[in-house]
Amino acid sequence: MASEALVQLFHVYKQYAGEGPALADATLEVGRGEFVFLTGPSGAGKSTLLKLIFCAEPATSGQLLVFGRNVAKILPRHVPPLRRAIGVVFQDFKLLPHRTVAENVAVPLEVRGLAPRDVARKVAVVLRSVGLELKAGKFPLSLSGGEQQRVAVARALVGDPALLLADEPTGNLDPDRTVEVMDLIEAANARGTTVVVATHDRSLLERYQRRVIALESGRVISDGDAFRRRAGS
Amino acid sequence: MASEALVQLFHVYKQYAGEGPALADATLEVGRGEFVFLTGPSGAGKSTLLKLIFCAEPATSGQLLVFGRNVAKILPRHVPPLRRAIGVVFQDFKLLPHRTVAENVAVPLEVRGLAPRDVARKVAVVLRSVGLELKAGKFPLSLSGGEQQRVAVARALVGDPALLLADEPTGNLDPDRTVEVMDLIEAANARGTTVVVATHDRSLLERYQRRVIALESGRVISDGDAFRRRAGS
Amino acid sequence: MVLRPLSFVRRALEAMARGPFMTAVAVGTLFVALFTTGLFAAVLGGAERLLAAWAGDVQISVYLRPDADLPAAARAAAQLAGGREVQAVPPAEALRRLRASLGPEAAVLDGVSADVLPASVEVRAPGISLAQARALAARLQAVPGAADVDFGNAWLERVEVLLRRLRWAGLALFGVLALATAVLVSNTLRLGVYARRDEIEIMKLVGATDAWVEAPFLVEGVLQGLLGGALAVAALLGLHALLAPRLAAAVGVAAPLARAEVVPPALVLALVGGGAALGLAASALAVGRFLRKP
Amino acid sequence: MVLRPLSFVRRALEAMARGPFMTAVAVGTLFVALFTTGLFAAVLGGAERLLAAWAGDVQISVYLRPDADLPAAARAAAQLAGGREVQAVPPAEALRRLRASLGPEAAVLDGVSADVLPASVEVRAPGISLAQARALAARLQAVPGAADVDFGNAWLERVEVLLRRLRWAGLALFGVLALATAVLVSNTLRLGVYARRDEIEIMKLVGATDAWVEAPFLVEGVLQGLLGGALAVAALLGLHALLAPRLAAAVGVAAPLARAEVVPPALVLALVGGGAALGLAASALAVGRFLRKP
Ligand SMILES: Nc1ncnc2c1ncn2[C@@H]1O[C@H](COP(=O)(O)OP(=O)(O)OP(=O)(O)O)[C@@H](O)[C@H]1O
Ligand SMILES: Nc1ncnc2c1ncn2[C@@H]1O[C@H](COP(=O)(O)OP(=O)(O)OP(=O)(O)O)[C@@H](O)[C@H]1O
Ligand SMILES: [Mg+2]
Ligand SMILES: [Mg+2]
Repeated sequence: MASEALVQLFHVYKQYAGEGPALADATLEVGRGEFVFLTGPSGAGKSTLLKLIFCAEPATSGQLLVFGRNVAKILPRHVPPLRRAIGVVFQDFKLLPHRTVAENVAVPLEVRGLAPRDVARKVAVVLRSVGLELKAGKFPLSLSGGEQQRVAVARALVGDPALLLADEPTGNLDPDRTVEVMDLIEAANARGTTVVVATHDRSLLERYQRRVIALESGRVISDGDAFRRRAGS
Repeated sequence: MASEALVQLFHVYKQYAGEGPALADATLEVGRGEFVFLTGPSGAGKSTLLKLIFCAEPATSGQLLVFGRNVAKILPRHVPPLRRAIGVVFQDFKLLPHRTVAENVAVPLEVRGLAPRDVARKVAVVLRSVGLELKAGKFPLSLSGGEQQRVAVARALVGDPALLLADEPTGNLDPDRTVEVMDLIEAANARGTTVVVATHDRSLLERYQRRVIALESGRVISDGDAFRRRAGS
Repeated sequence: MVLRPLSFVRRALEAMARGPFMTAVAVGTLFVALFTTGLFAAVLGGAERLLAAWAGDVQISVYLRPDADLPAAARAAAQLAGGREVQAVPPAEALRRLRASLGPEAAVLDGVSADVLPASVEVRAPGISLAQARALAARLQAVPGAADVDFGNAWLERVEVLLRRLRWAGLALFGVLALATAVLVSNTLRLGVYARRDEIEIMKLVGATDAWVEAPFLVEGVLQGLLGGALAVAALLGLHALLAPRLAAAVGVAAPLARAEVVPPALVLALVGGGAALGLAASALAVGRFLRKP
Repeated sequence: MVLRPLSFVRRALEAMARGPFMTAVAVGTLFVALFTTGLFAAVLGGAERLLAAWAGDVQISVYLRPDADLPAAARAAAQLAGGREVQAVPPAEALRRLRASLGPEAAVLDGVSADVLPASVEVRAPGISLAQARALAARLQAVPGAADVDFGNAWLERVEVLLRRLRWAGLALFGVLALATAVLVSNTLRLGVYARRDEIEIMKLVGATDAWVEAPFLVEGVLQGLLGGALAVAALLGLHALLAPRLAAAVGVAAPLARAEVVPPALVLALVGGGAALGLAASALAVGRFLRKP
């Protein structure tokens, strides 16, 4: 499916001030249209890798190309357009507490300057797809944990991004909801979105036989076309 | 193991303003020393039930006894002593962002007026038990999601509470860490702490054969001594 | 990306409605600060005019040459003084007054004939400023037969010096107050932005440009400034309506207390415009602080 | 539960260290507000004393009876006036001065003999207050042969009225300023607490009592108030040290500009104590708002 590379890392290191390396000598490639799982124990560097990709953190050294652009040397004014092409499900959701669910989901569209009518239509569609059409007018803090997580997923998907980075997008969801959300992400992938999902959930890796990149202590310890390799551990 | 009831609900309803009931006609009992799982789909009312128990929300109707005290009619000044006997792992962690990990974990002890020396000792022990001894001086926002979750678990356990309410305490943990944390909670239970764990993770229910209370749309739909009942669904 | 200026105003209004507490605090702070500054300016100006008016309860004496025609001079003076109270003072009256003013030394005048004193015309001009008094005195030089024009100069000069010093002290204090106002208001708006730094961060993470994030804050700052300034003006006008009649009665002069004098359009403009500028500058500084972070 | 008062101070200091931005804004706001208020008070007091001193560049004339002994009276006056400049004015000198002062009307004095004027003793008392001038004049009644004691009363009375009015205007403005200061400072501290409302909520959720949550905020408010007040006092003293010499030179009187007069201990206490009280009250109000929520 993939030929052109959308994300390329060459010997990327990331060291937070006063810490050991969170990412060490990471080299990998994600092709356009791919669906990749990122796994590894707590603190392995999964979120850090995703943060580097959407320029929330700078790499300490190494080369990191996103959409063919070297983001190690990216100018501040080139960051917003890049981020607008990426949908992110944050591990801690990062919802705006004083905006309704619908307003939260609308932000990526408003940022792009879409007309209010189009925004409303798209938001309604995506909220229905995550089963939150009845919560559109509620505030995030009055939602259950799983509902908040689905709002985060909806916000990431609403703009039909070229690249979707989902950090533990089902950690607060029951098995049925998990399958629903993962099916949504698969559907986006089928429409052409490149997907990277960071997760601990082995059942996901087993159910969706996709390429799995495993990190440990910041290093890529395996990169296989499916879950086979880890099944033994 | 259990005889005396620590938590008793009789026909408890909880309705948030402008919503359908989050909890409807809930009647159940948790005995002293018990270990109970609370499960159910996203939005079923698990977190709401826990919030009622530690008086973060008032019940709309019904009777709710905690430690034999009717918390439906509790005076504001009786709430803090009650909460000090309860350890809570919040679904969204609720860590203080401007305090270090050690300071966060110390709060429940400081609130009790423990001497600084005792506080430091207990904090060090519990942080070691969740594998975060090296992160004691870090701030929560510079931790990975799983590390934050373990800080939340450490804070709940540090005071050796009579009752532990853990809301999805392993949602951000890899399988190995999950087992470690659950073993900690089991150990606390063995020392006499009554435990209620809300979770979606079926593998937990299977691994730890304990009483499982299942909620759906705010109603208790099953209450069994182990996971048997749900295994078929 | 399409920039929609109107959407910024909409977003600013939404933000204000969303955070009524912060909005109230910001507008309240702007109001209090601008009101105090405006009150200070109004009182300063008013006091100066009042003092001038009161000190300038001016009596101008036009001393005539011995050969002058007193009634004719009085008529000319009345014309030149434009309807003010004019009194002809013949030598006998002048002597009487001099005697009264000398007090214990009046004995020197015993046996003095009134004829040695010049006749004069006195013009009373209550409530005019020093400058006006001077101008009027200059005009009165044209009275036929006028030898010398005198307006209670020693006293007036002294008052003038006093007023000048007061004005400087007042202006210096006003400067400090205006500066303090600016600092306090910008501190408050800065805290308001600070409380919303998470929001700023999240919007940037989903692809917002700095300008897109910043614009509503600036609009908000301007709106809050306008609102605070308008409230300050309203309060000043209210206070004026309440106090001016009593004050005028107590002081005995009304003209310098007229609304257009105490709260002149320039002050209204300064308060509303200054409020808006302050709100804008403070917001820009505050948001900049959080935007320019990595 | 053991309450540890010292732990509250420790926690307050920790909180201030943890949020240096908020602390800086709070202390800065208190400083600016208290400094402005204090400056206003100091200038008000200083201006009043200066004006009084300057207006009171008093010259007291003791008119003697015709039979009095001028040199003896002068000696007595010098003693009563306690070392002030005393000048004996014989009738001839008095006539010369009167002539000079009459200006265009001096003609009335032509041919008048000096003997009709009383001799007098003049006491110059630069820089004394009106009250002091009055007291001195009363004492000088005791000069042997004194008929009448006169101190430039007309002018002084007028100045006295002026000063009284200025004082009222100044006090009214000062009241508004102090109130505004209190409002602005409490707004700022309130926003500071607002930014930490999550912290308050979390601490209550893990079992903290209201008092336990509140105490460090109160301590913090007091500490910030003390700090802001101390800084304001320091700034006032610095400004005084800088300006007083120049001002004294410009105005010609130094005594009313002495440090203990301009920044008296009462003002220092009012600023530091007022800052602390303000910090305490504002914090208590602000925390109460968030604690009393369900
Ligand atoms: N503060 C609130 N105000 C209004 N509605 C609320 C509030 N908290 C929860 N709800 C609603 O009550 C219902 C139950 O929420 P609750 O958080 O108890 O679910 P949950 O079982 O914990 O779900 P999850 O597994 O997703 O965390 C949900 O529909 C939620 O939207
Ligand atoms: N902002 C930061 N400052 C300092 N250290 C950080 C920061 N963010 C992450 N770290 C550290 O870097 C390491 C990797 O963190 P990361 O969040 O990438 O882990 P993760 O794989 O996402 O873990 P989890 O599964 O628990 O979310 C951790 O040890 C963490 O403490
Ligand atoms: Mg992570
Ligand atoms: Mg929940």
